[in-house]
Amino acid sequence: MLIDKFSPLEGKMLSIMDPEGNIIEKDLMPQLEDEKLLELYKMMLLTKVVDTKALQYQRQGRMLTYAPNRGQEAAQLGSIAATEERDWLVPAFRELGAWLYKGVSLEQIYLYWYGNEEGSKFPENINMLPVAVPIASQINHAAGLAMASRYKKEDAVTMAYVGDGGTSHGEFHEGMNFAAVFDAPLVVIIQNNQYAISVPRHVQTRTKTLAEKAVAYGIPGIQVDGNDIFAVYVAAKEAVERARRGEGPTLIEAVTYRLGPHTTSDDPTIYREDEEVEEWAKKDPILRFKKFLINKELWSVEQDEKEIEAYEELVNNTFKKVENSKEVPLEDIFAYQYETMTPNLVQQLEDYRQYLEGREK
Amino acid sequence: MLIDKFSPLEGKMLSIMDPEGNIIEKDLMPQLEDEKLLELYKMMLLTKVVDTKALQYQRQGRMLTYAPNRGQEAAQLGSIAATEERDWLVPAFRELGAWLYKGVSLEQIYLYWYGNEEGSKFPENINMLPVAVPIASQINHAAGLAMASRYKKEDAVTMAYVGDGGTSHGEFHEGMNFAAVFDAPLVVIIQNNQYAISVPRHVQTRTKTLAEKAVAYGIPGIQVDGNDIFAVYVAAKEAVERARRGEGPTLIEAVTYRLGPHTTSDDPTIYREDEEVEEWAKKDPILRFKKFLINKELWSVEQDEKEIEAYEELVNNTFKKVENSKEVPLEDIFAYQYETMTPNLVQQLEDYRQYLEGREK
Amino acid sequence: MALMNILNTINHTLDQEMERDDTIVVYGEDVGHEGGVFRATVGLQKKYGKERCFDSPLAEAGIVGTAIGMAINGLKPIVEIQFSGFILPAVNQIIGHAARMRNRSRGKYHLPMVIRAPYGGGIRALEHHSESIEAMFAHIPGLKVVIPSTPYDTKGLLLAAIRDPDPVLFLEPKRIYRAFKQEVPEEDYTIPIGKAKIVKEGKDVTVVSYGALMPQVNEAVKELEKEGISVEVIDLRTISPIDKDTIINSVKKTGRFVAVHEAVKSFSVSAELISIVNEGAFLYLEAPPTRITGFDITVPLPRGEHHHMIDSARIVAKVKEVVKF
Amino acid sequence: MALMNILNTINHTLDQEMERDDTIVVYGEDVGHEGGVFRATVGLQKKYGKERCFDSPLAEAGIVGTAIGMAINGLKPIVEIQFSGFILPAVNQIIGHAARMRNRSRGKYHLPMVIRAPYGGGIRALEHHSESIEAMFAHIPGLKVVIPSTPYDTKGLLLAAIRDPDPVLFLEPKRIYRAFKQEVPEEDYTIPIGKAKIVKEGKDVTVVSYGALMPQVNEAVKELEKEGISVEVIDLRTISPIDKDTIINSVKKTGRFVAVHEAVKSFSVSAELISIVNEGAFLYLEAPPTRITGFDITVPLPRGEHHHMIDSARIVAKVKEVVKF
Ligand SMILES: Cc1ncc(C[n+]2csc(CCOP(=O)(O)OP(=O)(O)O)c2C)c(N)n1
Ligand SMILES: Cc1ncc(C[n+]2csc(CCOP(=O)(O)OP(=O)(O)O)c2C)c(N)n1
Ligand SMILES: [Mg+2]
Ligand SMILES: [Mg+2]
Repeated sequence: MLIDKFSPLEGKMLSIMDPEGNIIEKDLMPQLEDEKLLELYKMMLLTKVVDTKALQYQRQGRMLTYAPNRGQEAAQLGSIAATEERDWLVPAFRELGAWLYKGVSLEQIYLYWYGNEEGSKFPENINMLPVAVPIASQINHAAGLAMASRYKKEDAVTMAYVGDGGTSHGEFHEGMNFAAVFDAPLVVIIQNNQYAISVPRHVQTRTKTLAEKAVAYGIPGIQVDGNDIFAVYVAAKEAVERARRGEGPTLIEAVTYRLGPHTTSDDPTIYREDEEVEEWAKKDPILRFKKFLINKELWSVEQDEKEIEAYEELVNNTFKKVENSKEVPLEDIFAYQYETMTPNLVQQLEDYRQYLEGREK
Repeated sequence: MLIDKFSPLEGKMLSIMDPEGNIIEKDLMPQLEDEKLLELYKMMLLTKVVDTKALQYQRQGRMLTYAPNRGQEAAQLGSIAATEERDWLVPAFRELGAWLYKGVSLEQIYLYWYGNEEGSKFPENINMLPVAVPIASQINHAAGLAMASRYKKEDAVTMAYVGDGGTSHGEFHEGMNFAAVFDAPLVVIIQNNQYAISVPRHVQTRTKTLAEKAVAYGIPGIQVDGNDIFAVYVAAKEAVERARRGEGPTLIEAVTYRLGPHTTSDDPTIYREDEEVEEWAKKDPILRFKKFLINKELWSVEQDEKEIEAYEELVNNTFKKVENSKEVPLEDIFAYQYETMTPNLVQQLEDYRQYLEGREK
Repeated sequence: MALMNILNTINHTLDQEMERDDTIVVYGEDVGHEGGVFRATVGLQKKYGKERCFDSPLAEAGIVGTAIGMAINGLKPIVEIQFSGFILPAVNQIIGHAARMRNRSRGKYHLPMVIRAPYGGGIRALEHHSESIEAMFAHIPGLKVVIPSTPYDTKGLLLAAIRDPDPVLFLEPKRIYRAFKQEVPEEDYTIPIGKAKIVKEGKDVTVVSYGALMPQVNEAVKELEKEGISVEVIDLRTISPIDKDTIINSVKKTGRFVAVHEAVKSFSVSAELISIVNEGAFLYLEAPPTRITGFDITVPLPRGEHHHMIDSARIVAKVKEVVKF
Repeated sequence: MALMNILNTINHTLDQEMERDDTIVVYGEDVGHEGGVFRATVGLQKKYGKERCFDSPLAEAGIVGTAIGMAINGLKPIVEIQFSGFILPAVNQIIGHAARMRNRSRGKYHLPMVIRAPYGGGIRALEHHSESIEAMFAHIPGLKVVIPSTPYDTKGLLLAAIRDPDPVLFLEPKRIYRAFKQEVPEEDYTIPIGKAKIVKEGKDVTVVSYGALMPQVNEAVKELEKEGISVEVIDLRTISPIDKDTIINSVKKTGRFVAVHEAVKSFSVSAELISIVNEGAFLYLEAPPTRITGFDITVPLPRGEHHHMIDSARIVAKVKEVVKF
């Protein structure tokens, strides 16, 4: 097992591809078909375009609060690519890449950030939970989903995401422990992007790595270069297979960096230096993957430009649709509190409708 | 440091005295004066008498719910003996031995279990929190106490207790992490008595030890034979000194056993075998210490009997006082909600008094 | 039919429904091997195996949070919180998630789950073992809060709760767990959530209560009737969604209203009841709608708790006052 | 005197009081270096050092729980919960401990601590950023719940909260953090906790509200006065302990009562207000005491939230209805 070779307690981190796109651990390089490589790369590109555009729209006053994920594309796509369609995805709130991979439509994603609950009503066949805003609370849901898969003797695995900040929360602890005790088929990806809003990683906890927190649950934990899609993929794949075999959960820390602000309401210049951002920009997960593909002659600068252009058009068109979408109808804010509206709700809706009618006159 | 020699990750546990009272790790034996040894031993005896009697009273219908601690005397006294008067004691709810050592009067202790809040109004000079019934929540209080000591540049250390069950709780995680991040002078003693009510230790968590959970906070963790007062003392002493030097918290797992029921409402025969209890009875921490003292000719069987008799009388007399104590006055259930009673409370009390007067007529 | 107390009935009902529906799993602290500290789940692990009835680690957010995940993934978890005082660490999951998952996902996910918790005082217990915090949860949209007061109702309401597609907080009146027995039918029946029960019709005054205080209310009413006061007694049974119609109709008839509960007075269930009465029957009121409740204090430890508990004499006195107004 | 908005005032008040009293420490998520996501604590770390104003790990029970320990050990912690929606993980500490430590220890320990949290909707935010859950905490004995609505009151109430020997939950109306400025005196003054303010005297109807809705209420009242309706406006300022006398005296004068709040309707602060009016002024009532509140729903995301928010027109309409009754 990888974890035997890359113990976080010994200060080891798994990386396979360097920032220049060179493969430095040939033995560990996953056997992915060219098609798959291109699919993943394109999805990273799309993620980047969707993300960059969302920020632009927001700056133009056309979008509400949005949580960018620029810089974390490999951590997300490398991990989710290790799962199958039947597996469950439990996001925190910044997993754009994983959502797209899972098949959520761009329109829904934008609709969500545009402030409409319909954005979280995923199609029946997509096994994915909506965004969990209360940090780390989703880890308990993920443990429960995985426990249920085990109970039903289904071989679906649950893959859940949490941030570096989230690991300090009691809900992280309880969910990890439940999953471990019940051998739940769960893989938890910590996207260690170095900050929880403005709070740097070292204020969050005194440990050297976040992966070593796995020790507290008696499960494997591994730290990987989160900007290296191959490292992330290989660790995730091994963890998914372990889980599918019924051997319980794994904790993976993907070391990465949020190149943008925490959300559109955040000003990161308050709490980090430009040099730091520049250093991390050099480790850009997309650039690195592109270099690799170009080296391998699977891709070219021209293709890249064309692809980006196409995505930009797609994204612009989709956002326009979202922008022109209707507001949430009055009925809908009442309709989903329970399966059937309570008499109370029926009356409140009716009274309010009457009031509105009276007002119109 | 002890922790370097006895790493829980390597499956090592610190013990100094075997069940026969022989010193098996001579180098580690603490240099305690005879007087101190006898003080500790006598306090263990007293603890045992107080405990056994409380159970008897309860069986006689004279006492309310009580949480016995028979079997855990060394874990409690060995650890608290490593602290000074200025240090803070943060109990869970089963730390009778530590409370007595800290100077809480027997009368107050019985009063508490007799259902009277006055039992938790410790004298001004006793730095000890009341029982925290919500499991593990006290670890956050302990972290805060210790952070405040550090802020005030006082060298007081906080010693807090939690059970094996408590380590699964989110509040344990958050408190440990806060203490570690802020280098708080805190020592946390896990009394691993093998059960959380009926739930055995291995259902609680998948780790081999509880001490290794320290890894998740980047602090030292050590497992000690909790029925060996010397092992507990030595580990606690080192931890207290570390904390006092400003080097942050330590986690100590004292492996012990609750020989009695969880509380007086509990029937342990439902969930554990007699043989198991008998095995552990052989490791009795008091017996072991007694053998050691007798070997050392510091104590004798006769003295033991006499001492117990004296304690029994003391305990009986004290309990009678508690039994004859008045019920909580009506005013008192209103008086301590806030510094000053709110108008609402004043009115509620007044209305009720009037009602009672009317009823008497 | 068998004579059962409330506790037996819970056990019987869980058993019957687990047999019928193998998507049900039952868990919580001490729930499995021991069968719960009150023995509500006794025998279930033996009968249905460790997969379906099991002990969990000591972590309430974990218990409720995993139940949410299970409910999404096709199961019907019934979890126990050992005492309602220990529900507090799970509030982020209950209020922050369980109550919201349907709305958040616009109906894609809903949570057929039940959180059982014994509530209330009067059992001479340690701190945090005697709380009545139903109002906190009744205030939250997306939750249902049910409190039975008899064995018969317990079965019907618990079955309804388990089969409800939305999360139900099922608060059990532990003080009367074993207080009395009733014939409980063997067969399957549900009592609709959201419907109060008129325990006894009357015309002078409406008294509304629920849960562990119903015996005191009934006793008081006997006394009052002896003195010629005709009391309409309503057992709420469901705190949320609350059954306004039954209450309003009753007050329209009697013109007088008394709410009785053990929970502290301010910002409580009785406040909502009084508001409902005002909103629906103001012109019928012949006296101020009023309430008998716990004081606005932390439930005292046993040596002071009796001051705080409500007995039938207090109810009698207050109702007389209201009738004489 | 300086012109300040509510947010500036909080910062100014914390600063002034930290200067005066070095037992005060201020912390929470992003509170230190950044000065809080709303910048309420900006500059404090620079001025008072990392020891007194600092970032904490992301853990609300940890934040409140350590504050309890600090308060026992001689400090006066002022902690920030980033949004009131994230107070839920700390409820075990707030309700289970902070509210009880004085009573539990019969006065040996008391907790001079403040929990600040921005509350309420209308800022077009993500889920869990718009809640009004003051009723939950007002129901709990041992806690005080304060909500200011103006810069002037913010300073006086915050100073009172910090100096209060018991724990105070200080809910900040974030929607109007920067809505308007007021002259705020430089010098030290407190406004007593537990006293409502009569914002404007009137004789036809009493309108009680608090926090972020006060501007809407005031706007509505201007409209109503134009139409010849004389409104007595009360700003509660403290939700608990609630100022019954001011409310009752007002209703005795006006005979009519309307409560206005953003929080959901059922089991809310308005329910308690209506009960207080019934208990204290029943015979003076000329119309049913009533309320304008949020619907009994989870606060919608921005594209539906406007349906849920209360504007002055709704207040005008309801008050007219009550006056005409
Ligand atoms: C329980 C809770 N507390 C506070 C917040 C406010 N908040 C939103 S994101 C965030 C930081 C999260 O940091 P991290 O877990 O590292 O994830 P990242 O944002 O870096 O992806 C905070 C404090 C929240 N959403 N939930
Ligand atoms: C938060 C919380 N949940 C549940 C309980 C009920 N309860 C009381 S003691 C106990 C078991 C505690 O086990 P452990 O931590 O091992 O301590 P021990 O009783 O063995 O000393 C439980 C579940 C509680 N007091 N607090
Ligand atoms: Mg982060
Ligand atoms: Mg234990």
